Amino acid sequence: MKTVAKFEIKYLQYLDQDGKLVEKKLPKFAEDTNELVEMYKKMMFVRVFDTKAIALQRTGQLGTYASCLGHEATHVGIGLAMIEDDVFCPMYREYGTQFERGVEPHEVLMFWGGDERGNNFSGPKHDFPWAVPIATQNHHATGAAFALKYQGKKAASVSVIGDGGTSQGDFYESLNCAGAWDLPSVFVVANNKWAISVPLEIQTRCETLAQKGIAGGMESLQVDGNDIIAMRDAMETALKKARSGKGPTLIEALTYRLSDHTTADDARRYRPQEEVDENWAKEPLIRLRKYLESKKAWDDKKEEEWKAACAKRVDEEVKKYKAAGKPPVTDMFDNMFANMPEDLLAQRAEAEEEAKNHG
Amino acid sequence: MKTVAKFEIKYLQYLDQDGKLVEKKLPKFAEDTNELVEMYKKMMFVRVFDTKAIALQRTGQLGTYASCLGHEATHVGIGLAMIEDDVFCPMYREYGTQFERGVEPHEVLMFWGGDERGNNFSGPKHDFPWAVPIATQNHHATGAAFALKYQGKKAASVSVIGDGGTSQGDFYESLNCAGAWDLPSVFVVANNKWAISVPLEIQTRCETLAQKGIAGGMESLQVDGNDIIAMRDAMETALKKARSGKGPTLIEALTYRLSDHTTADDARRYRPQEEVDENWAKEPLIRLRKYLESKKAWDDKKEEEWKAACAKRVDEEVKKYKAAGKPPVTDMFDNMFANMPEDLLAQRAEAEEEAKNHG
Amino acid sequence: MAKVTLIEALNMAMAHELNNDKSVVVLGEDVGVNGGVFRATAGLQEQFGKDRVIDTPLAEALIAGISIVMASQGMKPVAEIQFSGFIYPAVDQMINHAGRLRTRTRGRMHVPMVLRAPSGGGIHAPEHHSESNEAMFAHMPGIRVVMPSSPQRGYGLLLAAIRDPDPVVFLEPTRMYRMNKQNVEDNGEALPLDTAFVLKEGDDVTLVSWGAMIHETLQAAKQMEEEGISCEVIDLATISPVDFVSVLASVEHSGRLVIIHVAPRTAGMGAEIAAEVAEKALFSIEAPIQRVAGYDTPMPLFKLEHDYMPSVNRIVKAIRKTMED
Amino acid sequence: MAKVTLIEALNMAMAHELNNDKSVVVLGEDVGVNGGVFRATAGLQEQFGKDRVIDTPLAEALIAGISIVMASQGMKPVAEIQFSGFIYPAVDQMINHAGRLRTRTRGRMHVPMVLRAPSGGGIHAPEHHSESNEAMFAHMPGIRVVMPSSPQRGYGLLLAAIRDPDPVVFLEPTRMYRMNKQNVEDNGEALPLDTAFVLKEGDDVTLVSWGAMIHETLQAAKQMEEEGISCEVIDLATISPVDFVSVLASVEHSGRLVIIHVAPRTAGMGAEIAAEVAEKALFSIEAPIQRVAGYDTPMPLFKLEHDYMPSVNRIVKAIRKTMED
Ligand SMILES: Cc1ncc(C[n+]2csc(CCOP(=O)(O)OP(=O)(O)O)c2C)c(N)n1
Ligand SMILES: Cc1ncc(C[n+]2csc(CCOP(=O)(O)OP(=O)(O)O)c2C)c(N)n1
Ligand SMILES: [Mg+2]
Ligand SMILES: [Mg+2]
Repeated sequence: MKTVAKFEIKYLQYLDQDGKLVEKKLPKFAEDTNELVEMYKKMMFVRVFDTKAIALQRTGQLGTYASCLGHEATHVGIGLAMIEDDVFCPMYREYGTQFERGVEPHEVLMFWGGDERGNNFSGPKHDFPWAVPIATQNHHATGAAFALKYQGKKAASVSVIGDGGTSQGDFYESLNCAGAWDLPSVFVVANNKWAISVPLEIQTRCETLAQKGIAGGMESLQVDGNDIIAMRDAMETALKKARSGKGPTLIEALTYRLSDHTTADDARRYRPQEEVDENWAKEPLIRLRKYLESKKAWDDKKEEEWKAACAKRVDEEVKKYKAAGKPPVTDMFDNMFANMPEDLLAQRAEAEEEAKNHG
Repeated sequence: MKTVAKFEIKYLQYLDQDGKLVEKKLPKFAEDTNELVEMYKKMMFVRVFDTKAIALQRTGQLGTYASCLGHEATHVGIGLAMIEDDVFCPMYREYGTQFERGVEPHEVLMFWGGDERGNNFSGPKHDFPWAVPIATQNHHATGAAFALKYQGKKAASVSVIGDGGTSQGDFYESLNCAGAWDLPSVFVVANNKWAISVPLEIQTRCETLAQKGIAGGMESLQVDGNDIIAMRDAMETALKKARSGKGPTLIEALTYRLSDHTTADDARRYRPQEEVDENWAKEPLIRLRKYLESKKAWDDKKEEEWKAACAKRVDEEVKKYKAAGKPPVTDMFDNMFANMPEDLLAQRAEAEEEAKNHG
Repeated sequence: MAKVTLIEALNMAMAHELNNDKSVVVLGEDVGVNGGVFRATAGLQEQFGKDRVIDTPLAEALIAGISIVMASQGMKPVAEIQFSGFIYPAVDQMINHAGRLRTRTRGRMHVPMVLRAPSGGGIHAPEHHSESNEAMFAHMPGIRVVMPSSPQRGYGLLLAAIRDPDPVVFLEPTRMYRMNKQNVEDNGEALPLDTAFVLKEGDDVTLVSWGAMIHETLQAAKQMEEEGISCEVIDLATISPVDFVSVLASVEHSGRLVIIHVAPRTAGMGAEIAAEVAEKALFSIEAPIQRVAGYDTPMPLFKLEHDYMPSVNRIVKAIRKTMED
Repeated sequence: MAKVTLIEALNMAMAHELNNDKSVVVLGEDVGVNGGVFRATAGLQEQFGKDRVIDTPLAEALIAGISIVMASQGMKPVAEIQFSGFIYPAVDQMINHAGRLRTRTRGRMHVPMVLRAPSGGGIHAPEHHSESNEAMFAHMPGIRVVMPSSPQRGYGLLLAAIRDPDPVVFLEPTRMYRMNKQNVEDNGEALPLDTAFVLKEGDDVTLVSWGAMIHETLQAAKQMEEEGISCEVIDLATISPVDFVSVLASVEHSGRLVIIHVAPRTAGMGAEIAAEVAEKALFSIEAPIQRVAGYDTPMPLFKLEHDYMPSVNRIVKAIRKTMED
């Protein structure tokens, strides 16, 4: 039998879990230690925010919240590689990316606090809000890439989906279309090994999730998603390629969900603590800190100072979140249509009266 | 960058378009020339049936009909490899497979003649009727494979989908699940190069459709779907593997739609005649006939005699089809539920009265 | 001014907007060279190019999903679903995103898209080609649902749908695509998306219908006239929102209402209209509101499809029934 | 006999049938070790093994599609959709295959499957977790739609749904999962799938509701009693087919009808009930039929969800309105 097609999946890592470099040649940005310090600080901020959000939920001050603990390198790495004109199509835990996009922490809290106004955020007006129906955001990334290409913008769309999400048909349909149309889009699969209680081996028989891109006819690679240098580098390369009209890329970011799925979940029910412990050794911050310390660019004092600064900023954001209060009941109606139909006007009046008398 | 996964797609062909063997070692069944004669005759029967069906539609005696012209080797090859207990999940043009399964030609005509009774066919009671919503049949094949495994049957499910159908998410979801659960199923992609007016290059950037199976984590190969020896051999191998619990396989059958998409379509609108002519040179019957003639196992006389026999059988089937007449109007209701609800009973009565007075 | 069929009028409307507005694109399965399986987009790709008249991969969820986003990014996609029974994979994107994006983002984003799809039976089509799913979309907040029943209304309503800043599901009665011709001037004049059409005035009973059933409804009205029963015939046209102002005015005048649609009776749009009228005009109703609808079964294959679809006779029977009381 | 919540009663019913019938399997996202995100399947995998309580890949179209076929091949799948807003990818398989396979094959195949899904709001859940889509499924021929509103009815109706030879969409009001406990005997006794439940008899007005709104409906009825207005409260329970025998009997007695549901008003099931009653019992109706329903907007995020859901006060207002006339 003759062979008619061959494929291979490559793996990118610069910084191993002990903070040692595994590649001699670093990407330009990583040769600048100050830049790496900035990147470390961004990840730290995300973690401080995340810890606070969980605390708010535990004390009844926030609704169900999806933690991003362990995903900081993947999310911040994506954000650092994107430009303003790019279109971001998140799932629901990519705060690290969104902060880079200009979304403010209190807006994230508003969303999880049950207030749509959080979706009208300070990030780019063309960025998508959180997409809870899994894999629907991949179609959005494909559509956005089409629009960017149609409008002649030198920009690309970026979507993030989880390992579980790769089982959805929408995920594949969008890859296939982006491939067929050679669209400027980067599809990130944040493989954190779990979909709520379902481990990767129940989702798929594939040895990598990167290989799913082969079915979309696009270049696909696997990246250490806990290595922010590798993540940012892979994203920058893929985005440059996309913006210059050379088509889409699939990037599987290998990371781990160190938290429960959401605050409504209790992972102890289904996940061995040993596995979690092992993955704490691989998490994104510690390895970069070790590297920076080896370069004398970071120490305990800086760590404490920066943590304090993050806490302060987060507290201010929490104040803003609380100050937002409850949206007016008419908010339910006022953005349904540009031209509100008669019967909806009547319903709006009823709701308003109800709220006045019994709200 | 280190490589973490490698894949390749192989191609299977025994008999080239000139009827020459390209592999020295033939599968067992193909060493028996009489068996090959039988296979040739089956393909011829399908073609005679198909020609007649189109004639019926053209003369207002049949509704829209989807021709299988050019697919005879793929369809008959699948049918020959299947056993009674296997479950067949067709799309809408696999008559060659269905005849092997015991479906009678007049039942095919009834379906395209606007009569559901054609779905209550003489084939295995567990075989699926035609699935018009594209790619839904792949879920059916996956579900059937699960049931077979659950019930401990040594059998497998087989589905067929077209090149266009591979763009549907359902196609991928079912592959991924069958892979993850290691189900006894063979997924055939009948790549006839066109999806109505849409050529393969608009559906996907992939150089093969077989590689879509890589995203499902399953063994995948490409077969000359106009070579019935290759097609039957590939199916027999994949089915043996499936029935013995070794998991699913994806088989891309390379063929060509020599007809219009359906009788409602006019391919001249979008397809160059040269392309069609080139593909007539590759069609499945002529190459096998040449081979058989080279073996002195077939000649013009046999050809004429068998064609006449086929025409006779088809005419009898057409009689049965016409004799079936119109189903009773109550047929609309009588198989909606095992226990018919009150209001449906009332509707049934109304329909019956309407038909009596104004039908 | 040309005499054209409904399908030609729809083609005219799309061509008009493709000309007017660079942000308009047409996409779907076989809409390009082939001009659509019903020929609605015939010639458009030739005229406007492959960038603006786009053959998509075979995936309805994709078609809806990318259209929503193209719309949110400043384009005006007019997407075609090839046949009525294949619109269901698009339901998720329509209800969870198309109808929600504006309110979810408090107006930051909106979705000026049109999802065109054939609707209804009566053309001897294969299975799944004759569905009527307007009620499913009418129950989705944030989405307009429109169904034309003549070349002129087809032209004006499709223009309006394309120009509307919000998502519109535009359902086209296949049986009417070529049923009859009308003079349609390509003047770019849109029709309102919240107004029903009184096709015939009358005093004794109000007949409300839409899509292809307008044909049987008008025939029934004519037959009744001959018996001296005067019917007012309303083409609802905008299924959501419903123009209850017109419907109620008519019923308050006639005192009787018969609703005719081909979709299954249970939880169909006929129920919404009957319920609203029964609430708002109970004391002007002189006889039970009748619904003449498809049975609660799938549209059968075509040997029985005419037994399934409401016949002139069933409509006449319903009208007589309302006149008895 | 144990006092149990609705969620526990549903778990009991599934365990009962898994015990009774080897062809029953439970499948869905996180139904295994995790026991379901709402704990409906807690402990079932431990008890019955991974072959019979199956975690699926994350794909709702797949879950529906494979369940249909498992059912057609002699099994009885009980599939779970994790949250109400994620059922839409399953719509295609449900309407095009689950509801059609028996009639399409003239009885050669049938589909004894249950598609369980949470329904409705009120639990401060994230976006898309609080949808009410019963009307969408009630409009699909060949599919039964059931919604329990108490532990006892949950147990009996789920048993019936699993045993029924046809597809059942079983919608579970999340707000009631743990609202209150009832004695439920695990006696394997199923309830009928075509009979509504009169929860409270009364003479002046009939209140028809289902799912979680039964809670507010009963409260409103109680408040009315204190004002001397006697309400009959009916839990519809089987949304499709509707038990119109019970509903009509009650309305003919009371002369007044208020329908309460949380799904959007337009083209909701309230319309079907009002329309049918207005047709069959027009002359026994003394006041316009009132529908108290969710507004025609998406269920908002939770800061406004209680403003969205029909309140006791809105129900009371509607009852008073019917009493005025
Ligand atoms: C279409 C759909 N089905 C089900 C859910 C419920 N759900 C929310 S998160 C989740 C698991 C997602 O896992 P994965 O894709 O790996 O992303 P992760 O949460 O691990 O980042 C599920 C099933 C959903 N949000 N959308
Ligand atoms: C879900 C769905 N969408 C659209 C259609 C309409 N349709 C029927 S056949 C066809 C093209 C199918 O092409 P392919 O999958 O290559 O199969 P082929 O007909 O070439 O054998 C389309 C779009 C359908 N039947 N189902
Ligand atoms: Mg995950
Ligand atoms: Mg094809």
